[in-house]
Amino acid sequence: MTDDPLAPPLFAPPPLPEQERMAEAILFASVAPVSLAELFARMPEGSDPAEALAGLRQRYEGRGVVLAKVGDAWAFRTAPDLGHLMRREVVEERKLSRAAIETLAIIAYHQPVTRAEIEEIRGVAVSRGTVDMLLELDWIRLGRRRMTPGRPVTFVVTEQFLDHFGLESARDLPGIAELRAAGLLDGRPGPVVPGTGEDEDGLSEGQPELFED
Amino acid sequence: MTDDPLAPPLFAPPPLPEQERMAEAILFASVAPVSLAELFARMPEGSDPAEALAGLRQRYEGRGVVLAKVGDAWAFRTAPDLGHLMRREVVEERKLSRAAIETLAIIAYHQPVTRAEIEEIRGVAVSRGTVDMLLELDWIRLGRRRMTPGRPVTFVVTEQFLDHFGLESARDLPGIAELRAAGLLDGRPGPVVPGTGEDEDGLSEGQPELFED
Amino acid sequence: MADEWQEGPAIDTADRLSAEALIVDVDGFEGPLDLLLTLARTQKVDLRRVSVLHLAEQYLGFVDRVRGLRIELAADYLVMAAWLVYLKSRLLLPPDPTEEGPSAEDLAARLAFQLERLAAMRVAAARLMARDRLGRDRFARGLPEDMAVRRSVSFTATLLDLMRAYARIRTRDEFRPFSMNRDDVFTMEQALDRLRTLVGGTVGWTDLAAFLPEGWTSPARRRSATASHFAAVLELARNGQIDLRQAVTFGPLSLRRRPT
Repeated sequence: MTDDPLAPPLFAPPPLPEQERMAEAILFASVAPVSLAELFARMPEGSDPAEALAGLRQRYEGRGVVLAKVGDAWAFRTAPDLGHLMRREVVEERKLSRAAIETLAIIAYHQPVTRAEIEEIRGVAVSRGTVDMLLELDWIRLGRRRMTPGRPVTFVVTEQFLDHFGLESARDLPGIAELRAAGLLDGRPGPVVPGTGEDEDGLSEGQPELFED
Repeated sequence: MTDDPLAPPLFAPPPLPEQERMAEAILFASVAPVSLAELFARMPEGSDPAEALAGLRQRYEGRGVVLAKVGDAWAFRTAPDLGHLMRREVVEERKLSRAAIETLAIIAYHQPVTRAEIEEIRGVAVSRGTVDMLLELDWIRLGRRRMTPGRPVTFVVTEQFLDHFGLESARDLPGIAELRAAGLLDGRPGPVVPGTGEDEDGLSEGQPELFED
Repeated sequence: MADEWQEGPAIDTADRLSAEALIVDVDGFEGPLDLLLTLARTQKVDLRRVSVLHLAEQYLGFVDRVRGLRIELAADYLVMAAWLVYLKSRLLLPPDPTEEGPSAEDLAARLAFQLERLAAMRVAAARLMARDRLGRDRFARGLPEDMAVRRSVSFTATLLDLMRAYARIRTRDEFRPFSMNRDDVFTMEQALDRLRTLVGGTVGWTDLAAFLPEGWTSPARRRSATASHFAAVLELARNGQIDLRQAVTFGPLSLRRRPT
């Protein structure tokens, strides 16, 4: 097509700056975070989206819009310090009850966690509808069943949760390293205090698997 | 207001790079193109949105996303040469019909299950269209034939089903008691309208032979 | 404040006042652990160094005062109270070397751990909620690009839909007799249709039984047909299309086309 001797070979992947532009365009166009796999599928063959994203992230550092990592996916989001300019875009949120907020935090920090474990930590039964609401918000989902008697269902947080709270991964939860170091995320042998949850599902295995290295 | 030419104005406008960031974030988050007047109204007093836009436009020149003028207003747009990346299958999402979701639920909870068994549990006939649709969605597939007279086919859920519903395995589905305990269910039975399944298509007894393998 | 770090079980006036102030808000606690945590805070020491013995006394004192005011306490508060009485007695007695199981100090330490963990989770929850949140502090693209779209329909359902559907089916089970074969049901709409045409051809008073459809003779079918036709004639009478007459209670019902 071209007789420019400097033109790249027909089927070579586009040069990196061009790949950056492509990733930029794809991410800009999407509201939801775009996974690396999807970028890979949508960019020309031979592209290296991870590399392109690294360049892009650097380019947007300190800008009004920044590149955020959300789990395995990426999204452009406005810089948090400019939130005050966006008042008219604010979406009215359902007010979360204290129980819902605490339950969410316990799931995030202890995941995967069973209902009985949540109840042991809070010292009260998980109220009707709390889990329902967190599921509906898409902030939690069901994880693997615990391999203990009764095979209880566990809960884990979702990518939407990470996106909402601006976390790259559950490892980045505020203070999680300190809490872990203080032993506050460890399971302890059975609850000693009465009346804290039904203790129906062998709490001894309370070790979260998510943070294993 | 002050006549001291050296005194800084009471509310100094943010420096230009900061104004650029602000305009960038506002344009990004806005659901419609933003006019100069609106930018002016939303940015801190003394800002010069025209100047900020000029800088921004320059900054995005040659990028994957460009600043475009739309009538009297401004918006980010994908660079015209990258339009091919934006061709995507947009899928219109539709809720599954009640018949389909109930059939699917029965298959998930009872698999492998025959059509006659599904009908017995639902209390109404299962239409061919419902089963076909679930097959087409790749959420169910044929399991082993039942070794009973007539050797009816059975249905089981698929990998894709688990994927869609965020389950690790079908065994991770919560039991009814668990659902109720977690407050996921209303205690009262749903409205009972006998025989009003939307899909009674007069299926004869026995197993359909359309699923011959 | 120097006394922030003051240790020991001495109950000072401030503690008493704050413990009493708690009574007003007995409904404000989310269970005994929450109450214990609030009481522990009045000790004004690091939660790790809280005096569990003192805490048990605070709790039992609180429960006494609430009962003194004739306020009903939920059962789990009383269970906790009973357990704390037990713990307190074990903490006060010299350890019995022959006794099995965890020592009183272990039990106290575990209670302290639970309190510390609950407090830590609350701090974590607050920090989480204070983050820059999407839709409040950070925003997604407001104007996602119009793509060259090829439309296709995708059916979706959430896990919640699925579970609710299943629950619906299971709870319906108890009502199974209702999902009977509709072959034996004669609906009121059908009866209305029938009667509208049949009534036109009648002269004078006719027994309702004469209008019942043929072949509906089995007890179940007859009952259904009678019921629907009865409802239908009431409807027709209400609309002024027919007159109804019944000579005696439970006697046969006759009808005639209303003369126009």
